[in-house]
Amino acid sequence: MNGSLFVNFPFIVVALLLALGFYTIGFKRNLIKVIIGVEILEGAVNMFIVALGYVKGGYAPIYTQAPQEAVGKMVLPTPQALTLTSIVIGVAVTALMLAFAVNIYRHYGTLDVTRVRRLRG
Amino acid sequence: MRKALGLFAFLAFVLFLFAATISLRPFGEPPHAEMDSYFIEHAQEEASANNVVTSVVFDYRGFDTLGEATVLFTAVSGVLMALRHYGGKEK
Amino acid sequence: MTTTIIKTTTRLLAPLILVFGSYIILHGHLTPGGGFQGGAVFASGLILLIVANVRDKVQKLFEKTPLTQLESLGALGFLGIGLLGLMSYTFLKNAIANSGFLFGGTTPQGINPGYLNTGGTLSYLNIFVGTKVLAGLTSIVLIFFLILRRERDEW
Amino acid sequence: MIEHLPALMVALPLFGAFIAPLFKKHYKGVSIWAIFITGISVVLSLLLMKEVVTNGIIMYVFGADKPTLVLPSGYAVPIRIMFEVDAMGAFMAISATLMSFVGAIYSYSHVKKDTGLEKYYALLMLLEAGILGMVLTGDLFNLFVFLEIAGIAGSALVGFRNYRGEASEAGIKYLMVSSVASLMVLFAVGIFYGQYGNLNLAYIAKNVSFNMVDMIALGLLFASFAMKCGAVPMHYWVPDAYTEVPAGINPPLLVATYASLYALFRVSFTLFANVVIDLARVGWIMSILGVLTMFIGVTMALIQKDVKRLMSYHAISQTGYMLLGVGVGLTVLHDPSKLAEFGRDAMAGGVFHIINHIIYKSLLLMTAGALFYVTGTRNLNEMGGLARKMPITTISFMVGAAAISGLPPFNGFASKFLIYETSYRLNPLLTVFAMVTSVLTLASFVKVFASAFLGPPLEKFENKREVPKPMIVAMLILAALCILFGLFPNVVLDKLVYPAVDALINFAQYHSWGGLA
Repeated sequence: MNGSLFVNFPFIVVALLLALGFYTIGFKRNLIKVIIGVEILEGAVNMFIVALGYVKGGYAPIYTQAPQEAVGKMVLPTPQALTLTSIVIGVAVTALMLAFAVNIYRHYGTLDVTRVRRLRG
Repeated sequence: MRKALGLFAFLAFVLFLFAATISLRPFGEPPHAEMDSYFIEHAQEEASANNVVTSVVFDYRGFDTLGEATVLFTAVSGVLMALRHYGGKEK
Repeated sequence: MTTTIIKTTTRLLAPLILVFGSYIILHGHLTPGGGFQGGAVFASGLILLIVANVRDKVQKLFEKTPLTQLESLGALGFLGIGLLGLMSYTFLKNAIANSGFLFGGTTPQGINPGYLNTGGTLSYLNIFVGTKVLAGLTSIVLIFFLILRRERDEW
Repeated sequence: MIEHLPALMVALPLFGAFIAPLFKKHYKGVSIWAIFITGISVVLSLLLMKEVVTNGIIMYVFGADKPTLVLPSGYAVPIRIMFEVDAMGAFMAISATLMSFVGAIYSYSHVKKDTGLEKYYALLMLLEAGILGMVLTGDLFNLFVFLEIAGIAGSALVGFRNYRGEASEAGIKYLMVSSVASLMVLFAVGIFYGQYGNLNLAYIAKNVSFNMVDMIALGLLFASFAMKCGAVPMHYWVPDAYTEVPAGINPPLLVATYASLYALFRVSFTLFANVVIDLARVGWIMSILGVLTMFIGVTMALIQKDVKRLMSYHAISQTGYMLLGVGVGLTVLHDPSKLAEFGRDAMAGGVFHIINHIIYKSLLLMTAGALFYVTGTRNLNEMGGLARKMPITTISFMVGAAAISGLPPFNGFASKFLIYETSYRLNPLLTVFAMVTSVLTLASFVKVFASAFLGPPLEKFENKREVPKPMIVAMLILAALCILFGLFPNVVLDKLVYPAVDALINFAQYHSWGGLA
């Protein structure tokens, strides 16, 4: 317990978003909504990582025409790079999931996950 | 029964995550920034770029970016394959 | 989705978006953005062209566009730049920085106005990744568009 | 050039995959291209193993001046992404390249009549590249990226038969599981980054303090990798994915599953091995998970009618043996006398079982694919009397079935025997469960053999013939490996398995980047 609730507000938001994402994946019946749930999870994790890079009163880590006081007070660049990677991966996953959803609708005529169940047992 | 089980797992997970976030280090005060300060100090000289984030993305962690480009390539191949035309096959 | 208002707006807006995307790709090592972001912006311009037109016209517009080849070209270019470093260093070494080659200029230390002729392999990688991303995203949207429009006629 | 081997291992399949879509409709050309590329990577992986065994851990730092420049001058923290190849990673790399090669040969005829093959082979090579990246990397975020590559490529291939609704259903299920698991891995990576400001596996392992947050990260990593390697209770995606994927992709997909198992071992041994107290508990959890996995898998398999689905449930059950073997080793990792007594052998059994299982389960799934290719059905009740029509498939099936049931002199016996012997020393009850599972496995395969191959020849299969040559070649390669590994287990154990086990045990070596820092 080395940080109080209000200081850690961004992390609390991350936890809420994660919970929301898991709820959506677990309890929604429409396949598109389930995919949106995965996206929410994606956003939560991205936000968590980018929040880790923040330094109090920091500036963007870019030297082009930066204000003079920015030198030595830049936020950490690695989390931003990681988030960029993770966002692109998220786009890729979503595109493939939607393609599968289109195929499922073509074959089953429904997107209700409780009725998309030919594989069981 | 299934719903109850799911709800239980869900609640456990939420508690788990709250613990993770509350006992994490305070926001805005990274305790160890050796790697990042190296990037900020050396990006202009080693990678010859004003934008430190780009230098991290393409130089220091360039291999991740190759992987990332590959992921996009994979997804495009996958989407094109999943939505290819299937004439004459059983539905 | 193909009213006159949308068509006219697209005609005015799409070239601007494409130019802006190219700017972000080329200045990736100086200003916020880079290959991925610029490629996404560029692709959104092309996607605007796709969704604002009827199916036949889109098919004619993109029939000759070598999207697959562009995508492979971008990916292979990235790999090639990586292999360039193998000559005397390691895979993906920034071998062009400070070498005097194209994009091989020296960056002054500290705050500066930003010079385009710097960045070494970074600038090349930005361009290749930009090519790859614009081709990839456009072909994803294109295939969804074509499939769904076709099936709507069939249903 | 030899010092660039780790980078080339990943660059070669990527190169092959990026070229593949340019073949367009020349399906024959692209299949030969894929066989060519995967064949070269088999050679590269064998070279890599040789290098690792002679010179110890190989480091490869991407973008540095020299491949071995782990730390920049005057700095105590690693900056760049690096590959850290120890014998365990090289061992997994050999399985990945070998199985991709066999899969590419098999696919040459198996998917000949389908369309979209340039994408199919591109994805096959991407899957291979993803697995290779996962098992060679020494960077946590890099691990996540390659996990996603393998997951996306695998799920796209599961949905390859897009004229079947079931394929898309299995594909989205697999993609959902793998993306959620990868996101949780990423969350754990973020936790480590927030704590230690670095992403290097060895650096974090050296500095990990095991406070509450680290414990949560360990839990997340453990759960997500267990989910991705198909351990009970997150096993439900395995049968669907394995059943719907074309049989030529089954071998690399199996290796992709076990690459997650490798990551699980990596996390338990390398990342958290410094912690003395809780490691035994992790080992016990792993062993019990293993026993549950094997038992539930085999009971589900007994009631299946679909031949590929039956074999997929056996794949779950066999994963349990690996978890059991390595889990037993993990419980005694910090007790040198017990480790020498049975811990090392238990882990050798578990690790040996990985490659054995990959070989014989690929063989079995390929024979199932051959049955499907010839008869057009996977339902056991509709088959019968095929032994005379398909002699080579029948022999391959018999070899695979004997191996999976642990009958001597096939390879399954060698590794299972090691596991029985050593788990008995920890707790006899574990051994009893493992043996009962083995007997049930045998019963289940006798049933398959009787209903598919024996019996009177059916009229509807009158004109059926043996499968084409490339499929036969692929099956015979694996059958020969089954027999060879069973006849000379000591050679394989000494050359491949014990180096890999020792690499896991000597985690201090890994922590110091092979003695470079």
